Amino acid sequence: MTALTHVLPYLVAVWVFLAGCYGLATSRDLIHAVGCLSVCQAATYVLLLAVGYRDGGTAPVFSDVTPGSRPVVDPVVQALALTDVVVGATVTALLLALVVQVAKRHGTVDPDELSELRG
Amino acid sequence: MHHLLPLLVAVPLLGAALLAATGRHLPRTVADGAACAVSAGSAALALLLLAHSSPPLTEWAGGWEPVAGHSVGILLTGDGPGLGMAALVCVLTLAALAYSRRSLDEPPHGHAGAFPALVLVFQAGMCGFAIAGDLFNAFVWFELMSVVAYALTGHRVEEARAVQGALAFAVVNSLGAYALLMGIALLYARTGELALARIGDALDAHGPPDALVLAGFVLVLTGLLVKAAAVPFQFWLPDAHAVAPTPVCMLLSGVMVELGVFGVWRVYDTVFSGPGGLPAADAERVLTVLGAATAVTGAVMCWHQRHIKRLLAYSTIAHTGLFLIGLGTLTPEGDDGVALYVVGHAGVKAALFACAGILLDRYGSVDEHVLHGRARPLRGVAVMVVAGALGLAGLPPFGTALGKSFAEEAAGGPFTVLYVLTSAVTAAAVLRVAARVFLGLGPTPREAGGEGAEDAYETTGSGEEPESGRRMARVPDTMTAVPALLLAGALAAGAVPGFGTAVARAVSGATTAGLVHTSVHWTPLGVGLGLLSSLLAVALAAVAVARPGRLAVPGRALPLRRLQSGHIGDYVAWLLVGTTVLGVLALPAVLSG
Amino acid sequence: MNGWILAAVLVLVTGVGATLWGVAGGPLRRRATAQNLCTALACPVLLLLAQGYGRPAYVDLALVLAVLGPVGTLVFARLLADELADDPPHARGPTWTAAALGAAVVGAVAVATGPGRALVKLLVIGVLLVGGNLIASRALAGGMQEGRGD
Amino acid sequence: MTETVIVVALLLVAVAATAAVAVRDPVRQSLVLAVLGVVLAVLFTVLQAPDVGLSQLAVGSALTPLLLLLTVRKAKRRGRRAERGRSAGGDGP
Amino acid sequence: MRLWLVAVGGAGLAALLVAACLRLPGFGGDRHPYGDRAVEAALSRHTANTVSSVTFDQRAFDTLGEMSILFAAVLGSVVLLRQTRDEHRARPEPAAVSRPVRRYALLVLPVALLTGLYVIAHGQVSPGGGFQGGVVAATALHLLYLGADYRALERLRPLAPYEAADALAASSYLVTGLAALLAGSAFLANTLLPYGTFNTLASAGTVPLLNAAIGMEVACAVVVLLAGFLDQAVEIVDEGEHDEHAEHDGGGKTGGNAADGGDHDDSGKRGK
Repeated sequence: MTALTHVLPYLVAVWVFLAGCYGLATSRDLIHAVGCLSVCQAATYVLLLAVGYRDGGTAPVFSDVTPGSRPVVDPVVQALALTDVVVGATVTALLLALVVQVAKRHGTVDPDELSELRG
Repeated sequence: MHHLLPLLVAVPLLGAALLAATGRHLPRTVADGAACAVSAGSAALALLLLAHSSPPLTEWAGGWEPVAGHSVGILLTGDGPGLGMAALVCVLTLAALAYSRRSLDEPPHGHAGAFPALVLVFQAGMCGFAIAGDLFNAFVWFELMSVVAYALTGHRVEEARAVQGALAFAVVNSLGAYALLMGIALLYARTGELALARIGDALDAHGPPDALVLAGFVLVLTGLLVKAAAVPFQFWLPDAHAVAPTPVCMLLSGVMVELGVFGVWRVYDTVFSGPGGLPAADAERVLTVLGAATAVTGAVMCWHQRHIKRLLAYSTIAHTGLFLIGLGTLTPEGDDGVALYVVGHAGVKAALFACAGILLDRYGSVDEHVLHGRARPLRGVAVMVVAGALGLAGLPPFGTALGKSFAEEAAGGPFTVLYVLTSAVTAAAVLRVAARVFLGLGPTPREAGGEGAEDAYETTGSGEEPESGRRMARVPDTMTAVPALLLAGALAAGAVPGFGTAVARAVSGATTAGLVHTSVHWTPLGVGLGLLSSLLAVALAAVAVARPGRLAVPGRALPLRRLQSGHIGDYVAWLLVGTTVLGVLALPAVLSG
Repeated sequence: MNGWILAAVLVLVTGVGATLWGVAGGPLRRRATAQNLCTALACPVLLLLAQGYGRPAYVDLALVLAVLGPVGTLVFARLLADELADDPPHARGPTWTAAALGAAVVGAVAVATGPGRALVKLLVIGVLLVGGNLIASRALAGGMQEGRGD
Repeated sequence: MTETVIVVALLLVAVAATAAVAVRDPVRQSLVLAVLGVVLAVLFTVLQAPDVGLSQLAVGSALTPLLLLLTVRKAKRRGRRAERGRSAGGDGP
Repeated sequence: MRLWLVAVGGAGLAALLVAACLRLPGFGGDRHPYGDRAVEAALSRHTANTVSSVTFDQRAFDTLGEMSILFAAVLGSVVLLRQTRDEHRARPEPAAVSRPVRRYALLVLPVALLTGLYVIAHGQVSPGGGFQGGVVAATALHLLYLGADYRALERLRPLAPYEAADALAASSYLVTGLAALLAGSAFLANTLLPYGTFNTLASAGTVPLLNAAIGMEVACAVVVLLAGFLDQAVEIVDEGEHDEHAEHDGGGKTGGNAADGGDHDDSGKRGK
């Protein structure tokens, strides 16, 4: 049990990242591709938070526990991840805005039909 | 003095925020003028800080000075290379803003401040990346400059190609950024630190490199090399640079791509160069192999383009390859040479893009065949394009020539040949364009319309819309003055005695703490090689113009051109392959360790 | 051993796992219903976890989910109204089960908390959770538009 | 017990992410992504990161699906129009 | 060809990452030097929520960057989703939403807004903060679109002030940072205000200020962002699209004359 659980979170992060990459590479729809990109992004959060976890720890928020009474997990990775979640959503929105324009100008959101830029 | 470092970021950001807040009510000239003033102010600040950068400035953001060697704050590093890049960014942004005042279409109603504000945020992001001394902070600014670059690339939303190129750019670079973040997480797991120097120390304390260090190295490098457009991560670059508005192209090709190279240098030098990082031999292998592949690919593709902006984009790829080879020597001479080369290249490439922009605005096309002989009246622009081409070739006394001679001497052996050939081929392509477009030399291409007869794997330049909204009757003075000044700057970088040595001192102040001083000056061999590649470029261009059939064999480069398919899925697949290649190239470090 | 967390695991495995299975395949109506049920079930899970870890501060998560979960479902109901109108989902059984579960969990946690400000917050969550999900599921079933509702 | 709940949440995230990639239709994918967001929030909670979980809930439950669906709606309308134009013109490839 | 590339690249990357995972310190390990230092630093500044302390105090410079990304993404989306020359606006038909849904929306709207504000305000004490609360508050506003119709939302949401407030919130973050610099300390240093009493709203020095600035920025940013998408999806149509547009928008219609062509607004409301 423990041998597996000690690497399982990292493996899940890797799996999610690779799955997102696969979806992105084989996507037939740009909106779907943007969704896959946000899956890749979720993998980075999972990895970051898994790295910061401490056995038996609790959140480093001392509104309802006394400081020092319980071990706490790493707050730094949480800060890194939490800003990135919201920012990631707005970046997704920017990508979707580009997709909207692609749909308008090309009349399709299938990457296979976009063949203007090559060579 | 060191307290002023964060202002490099804060000033342009504040300018952008105020412009965005008031942009709705400002007339366009005021908005543009304000943006130029902010950009000029931060350029002055960057130069001032650069003058005081020896010994390197360090600043802990938020005043979190280290206690017992450890801090919880963010380190900003104001050393020679960092501040030098920041100064380059500021100067080039100023040039781009000055150029865009007359070139861009009237902004949509109510968005007068949006374009200059975005450019200022772009500047802030690039400056922040240049002075970041903290891995996650570097990631944040990296992401900021990427996000702004996507928006700026797709700025001309009426154009089908612009939005497609911007989307490919955005998807590939976002994925690269996530790879970088994964790498940061892995390194944090091992070391528990985020400041670059601390990570390096902690890796050294841990012992010889293992699979974790390798993966961290590969992932971090993937993110940075995507930005630097190294093979096989380069596919997004021509798609994006060919369609972005001209002032944005100047920034993208002039400094943003080079910042990727700078990031590789910074990260390797501070994090992975110790005993716990990657041995020098492996880093050398990774950088030189990728650099050589990039240089060759860029040069070949550059030669086969007829879309002028795309041609320039490929020449940027070729030169990035040369930068990577120079860095791959891991010697102070290589670093100095590349630093100077980057400065010279920024001036030359931005000037060339500006000239291409003039063509687009004046004639509504950037296709070499369509424009054949049509630009005869633009003599001044013709002189600038030829000068820029010779600058790319490395004709002394351009700054590119001085930097190149140093880098190629440091690389030595077969790489010298590669340097000469790559710079000659990219310059020859530009000279060919100049001869055909401005002088009307050579036979008129048969299918001047550019439609129908083109082979399937070609992007013509005839579908572009002038950025000014309509074709200009005459070229405004600012649009010609900007490239002229940029070229003059590139020339001065090589011609002004002492500039090269100053650059070298700034670089060595960061790497060897000023212990090793290399003096950079012209050597007979360097001048000779520079002249050789210029002559080669002229000869190649002459043959290409006189006998178009002889050199432009479309069949031979077709497999390479087919790879550039314009398909986002392909680009992502190549990105995955690229990480694997990086891993394989660096693998011996782990196996031996 | 912590009973609250055990309960959370049970709800997570049976409830959320089932909705995940539901959303991954099948016709659109099944997926939309599963999405609605997922938020309805995750909210009690968060409450149970907050109680299990002994961290009343975690209750804020449940509050936000109780507010925004039904909003998310309304988004789907509104923007997919055309598709869903042809084939409206009816899932009274699971919906009422989820609502009952939510009410039960809120009740249990409320008893454990005792009177005070925290209790008020819990009750607000309970009302929002149960009411929101019933409304959302009704909207999915065609109740979004005037005249078409049941 | 805390370990079990972490493992369960991790597996749910892995399954949800796989489903989000495997579902190719963007409308259905946005439904799966909404569920993925909620499951991720639960995972973040059990990893003792309530701040991140709150972020994820705020973004994943309503905002992202709304953006995705609005994009789909706009793109679909365009696509249908282009299709009609092509069939009406008769000279499509 | 692409599948082969994905297979090769994916396998290589997977092997590399799995090998790396096996060398990572075990999940739940006890060694977090930076984290432990951050907790101490947060307590020394009377900040109960360590994560907020890291976000808005210790690594506030990072947050400046993240905020700028948000700002740039919104500015970029506004530029990308602008109404182009070949498009015009058509007023959507008012949608008739059934009474329970409408009642629910109008009832929950203030509750959700309050929740958002609560989450922002308690950032330095309990889980939450500007990023999370801002999104909740902005989403709450869009209940008007879901529960009533687009016109109702537009009435409550004149876009110009939101765009300006977005930029001003970003400026105020920067100004707070610069004020510390002018006061003789470092940029974004948390030295301007007293640190207050631990675990109360008035604690942690400038953290609540920066938190509020971010909250406002995020809320306005999301509103502006969604406005761009809603405009595109509901209002902006190009020539020849109008007939089809009518049958689609608003989600549901009671029927009747759908294609009400007389309701164009070519000048664009945003211009005024």
